[in-house]
Amino acid sequence: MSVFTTVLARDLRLALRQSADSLTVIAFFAIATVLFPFGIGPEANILARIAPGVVWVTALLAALLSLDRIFTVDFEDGTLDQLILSGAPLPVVVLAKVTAHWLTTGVPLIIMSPVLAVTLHLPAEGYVPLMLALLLGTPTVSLVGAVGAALVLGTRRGGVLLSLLVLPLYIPVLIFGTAVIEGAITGVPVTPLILAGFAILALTLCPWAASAALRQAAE
Amino acid sequence: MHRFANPTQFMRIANAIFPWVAGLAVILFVIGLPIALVTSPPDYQQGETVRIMYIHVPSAWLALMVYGTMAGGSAAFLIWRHPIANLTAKAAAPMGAVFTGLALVTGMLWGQPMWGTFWVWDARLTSFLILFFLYLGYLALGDAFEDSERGDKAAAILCLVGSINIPIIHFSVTWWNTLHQPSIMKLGGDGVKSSVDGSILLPLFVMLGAFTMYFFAVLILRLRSELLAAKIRNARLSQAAVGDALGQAAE
Amino acid sequence: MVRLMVEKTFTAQTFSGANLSCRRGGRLVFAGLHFAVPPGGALILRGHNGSGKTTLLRLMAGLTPSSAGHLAWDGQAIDDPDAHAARLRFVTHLDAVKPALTVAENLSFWMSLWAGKTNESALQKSLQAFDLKRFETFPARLLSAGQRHRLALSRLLVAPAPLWLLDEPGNALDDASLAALARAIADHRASGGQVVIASHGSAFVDDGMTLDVGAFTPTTAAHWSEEE
Amino acid sequence: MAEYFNMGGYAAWIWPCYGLVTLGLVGVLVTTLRGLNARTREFEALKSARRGDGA
Repeated sequence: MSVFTTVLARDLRLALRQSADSLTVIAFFAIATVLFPFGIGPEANILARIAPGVVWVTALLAALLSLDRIFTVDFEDGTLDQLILSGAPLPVVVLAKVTAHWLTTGVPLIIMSPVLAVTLHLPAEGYVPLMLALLLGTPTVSLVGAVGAALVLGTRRGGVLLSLLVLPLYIPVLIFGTAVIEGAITGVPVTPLILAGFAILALTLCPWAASAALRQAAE
Repeated sequence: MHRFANPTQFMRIANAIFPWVAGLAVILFVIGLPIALVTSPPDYQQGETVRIMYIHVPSAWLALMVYGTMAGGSAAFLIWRHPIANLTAKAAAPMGAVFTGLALVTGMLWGQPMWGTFWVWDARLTSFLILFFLYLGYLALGDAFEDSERGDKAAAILCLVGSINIPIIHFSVTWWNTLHQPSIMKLGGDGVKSSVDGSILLPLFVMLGAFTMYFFAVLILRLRSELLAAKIRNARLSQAAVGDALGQAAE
Repeated sequence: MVRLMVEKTFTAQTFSGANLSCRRGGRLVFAGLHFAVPPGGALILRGHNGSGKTTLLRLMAGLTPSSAGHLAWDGQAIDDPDAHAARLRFVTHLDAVKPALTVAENLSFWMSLWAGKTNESALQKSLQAFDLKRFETFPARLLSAGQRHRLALSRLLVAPAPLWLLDEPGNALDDASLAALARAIADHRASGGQVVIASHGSAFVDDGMTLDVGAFTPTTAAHWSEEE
Repeated sequence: MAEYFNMGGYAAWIWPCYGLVTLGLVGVLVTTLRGLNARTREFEALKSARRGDGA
C-alpha cells in the first residue's frame, strides 16, 4: 500500500472507532443552524433569504471545531515524530490526514445540509447548488484548516487562536459558496468552478505549508 | 546578502541611516501637515473632507507595505534562517496593525460625511478589516508559545500563508461588493481620480513620504529593542545554566 | 523466549557527527560535540538532567536542526532528512500507540508505512520478541504503561533499519523485558546495525562507547561571546 | 480662525481623524522608546552584574 492509503486507512479506522467525535460535529452543525430561527423569528421568507449564508457559516464553524483532531492527538502521543521520521514525503502524509478529516467531517456536513436547509425554508432550486457548493468548498476548508491546526500545535489556548487564524482565510470560500446558492435561487447563476479553483490552489499549497509547520512543531 | 545577516553589522548600517530617516520624517511632517491642513484648497466635490485623505491614504499604504515587509522578512527567515529578517517581521507587525486600525478608523470618519454612515461594506473597508484580523492572528500566534523561537517560525509561516491569501480575499470581497452593492461609491479612489490636481497630489505625496520615513525610523528603534531583548534572554539563560551547574557541584 | 533470527546484514556504514551545537529556546544546550558510531557499534549517552541527551537524539534523528556542525553517514554529510529518516528508528519517551487500535493494528500500520507492505511473519516475530503475542488482538487502551512501551519497542523490529536511537528505553520495563531489549539490541548489532542509547540506568550493552553530553554544555562566557 | 477650525462644517470628522492618527503614531513611538530604554537598562544591569561576578 502506498503511504497515502496507509495513513488514510488508519485515520479513517480511528475516526470510525471514535465515531462520537464526528457525530458531535454534525450535532453542533444542526444545533447552531437551528438557533437562527429563534434569534430571527420564524417568518419563512426571511429564513429563506438567509438560509444559504446560515448553512455556510455554521458549516465553517462546525469544521473549525473538528480541526484540532487532525494533528493534536498525534502531536501529543508522539505519533507526529514517527510520521515525520517515516521517510515518506510529509506533504503526502498531511494530504492523507486532511482527506480523512474531509471524509469524516466535510462529507457528513454535505449530507446533513439539505435537512437543515428544509428547516430554513430554502427554495427548491437551491438544494443541488447548496450541496455542490459544499462539495467543492469544504476541501478548501479542511486544507486551509490543516495549516492552522499545524501552526497552533503546542500553544496555549490553541482552539481560540485557531479560529482567529483560520476564519479570515475562509471568507473567499464563504462569499462564493453562498453566491452559488443565491445565484441559483435568484436566477443569476454563479459558476461553482471558482470554488473548485480555490480547492486546487489550496491543494497545491496547503500540504507544504502544513508540513513546514509540523516540522517546526516537532523540532 | 549574508553580510546583513550578521546582527552587529546590520545594526551598524541601520544606526548609520537612522538619523537621516528620522530627520526626513520630521521634515516631511513639518512641511506636509501645514499643506494638508491649511494651505491646500478644499476639493470641489468632497470639500474640506479631502483633508482626511492625506492621512487615510498613507495609513492604508503603510498597512499594506508593512505586510509586504513582513512577508519578505518571513520568507528570508524561513529560507535562509536570517535572524534579522525574522526580527524585522516581528518588529514591524504591531506597527502594521496600528496603521491598519488607523486606516479603518479614518475611513469610517470619512465615510460618515460622504455616505451618511460610518460603515459600509465597501470592498476596500472590508478588505482592510480582514487585513486587520490577519495582523491580530499573526501577533497572537507569535505570542502564544512558551518558547519564543517556536512562535517565530509558526508566525513566519502564517505570514506567508496570509500574503498568498490577501489578493484572493481582496478579489473575493470586490466581486462580492459589486454583486451586492453595485451603486455604492468607492472610497478614496474617486477622490483621487476625479481631481488629479497638483493641489491634492502635493500634500498626499509629502504625507506618504512622511509616514513611510516614520515607519522606517521607528522600525530601526524597534529592531534595536528586539535585539536587546534577545541578548537579555541569552544572558538570563546562561545565568540559569550557571546556577544549575553550581547547584550540581554543591550536590 | 524466541531468539530473533538475524534476517538481514546491513551494509556497513559509520554514523558520525562533527562539531555539533544545538540551541533550544535561545539556550546553547551543547557545543563542539563529536561522535562516531561504527557499524555494529553502540553509543551510550550520559549526562545530568537538562544536559541535552534527548536534544542530541532528536538532532541525530534529523528532527531538531543543529546550529553548527553536521551529521554524516558513511562520511557523507546528511542533507536529505527524509533519506536519513528512512534508515533510522527512534524510540522516544512518547510511545505513539493509538489506544483505539489493537496491538497488531498498531504494529502493522508502521510496518506498511516503513516497508510498503505488511508481513505476517515479521509481525509475529516482533510481537514475540517483547512478549506481546497474547495481547495481539487487544485494543491498546487496555495495555499498561510498560506494555505500551514494549509495543513501541517492538516497532524496532517490524521493518529493518540500521540505526536505532533509543531515549531511555528501559523506562517502565520489568526485568524480563529489559533482557528482551538487551537481546534485541545485541542481535541488531550482530547484523551490522548500530544503536545510540540515552540512559540513566542500564546500558544494555557491555562494550559500548560512552558520551557524556553534559561535558559539552558551554560556559557562560560562550553564551556571551556568541552574541557580542 | 474659528472658521478655519470649523473646516467648512466637517470639523467633527476631520479633527478626530488627525487626532487619532497623531495618537497612534506618537503612541507607537513612545511605547517603542520606553521598551528600548527599559531593555537597555536591563542589559546594562546584567552586564555589570556579570563583571561583578568576575565570570
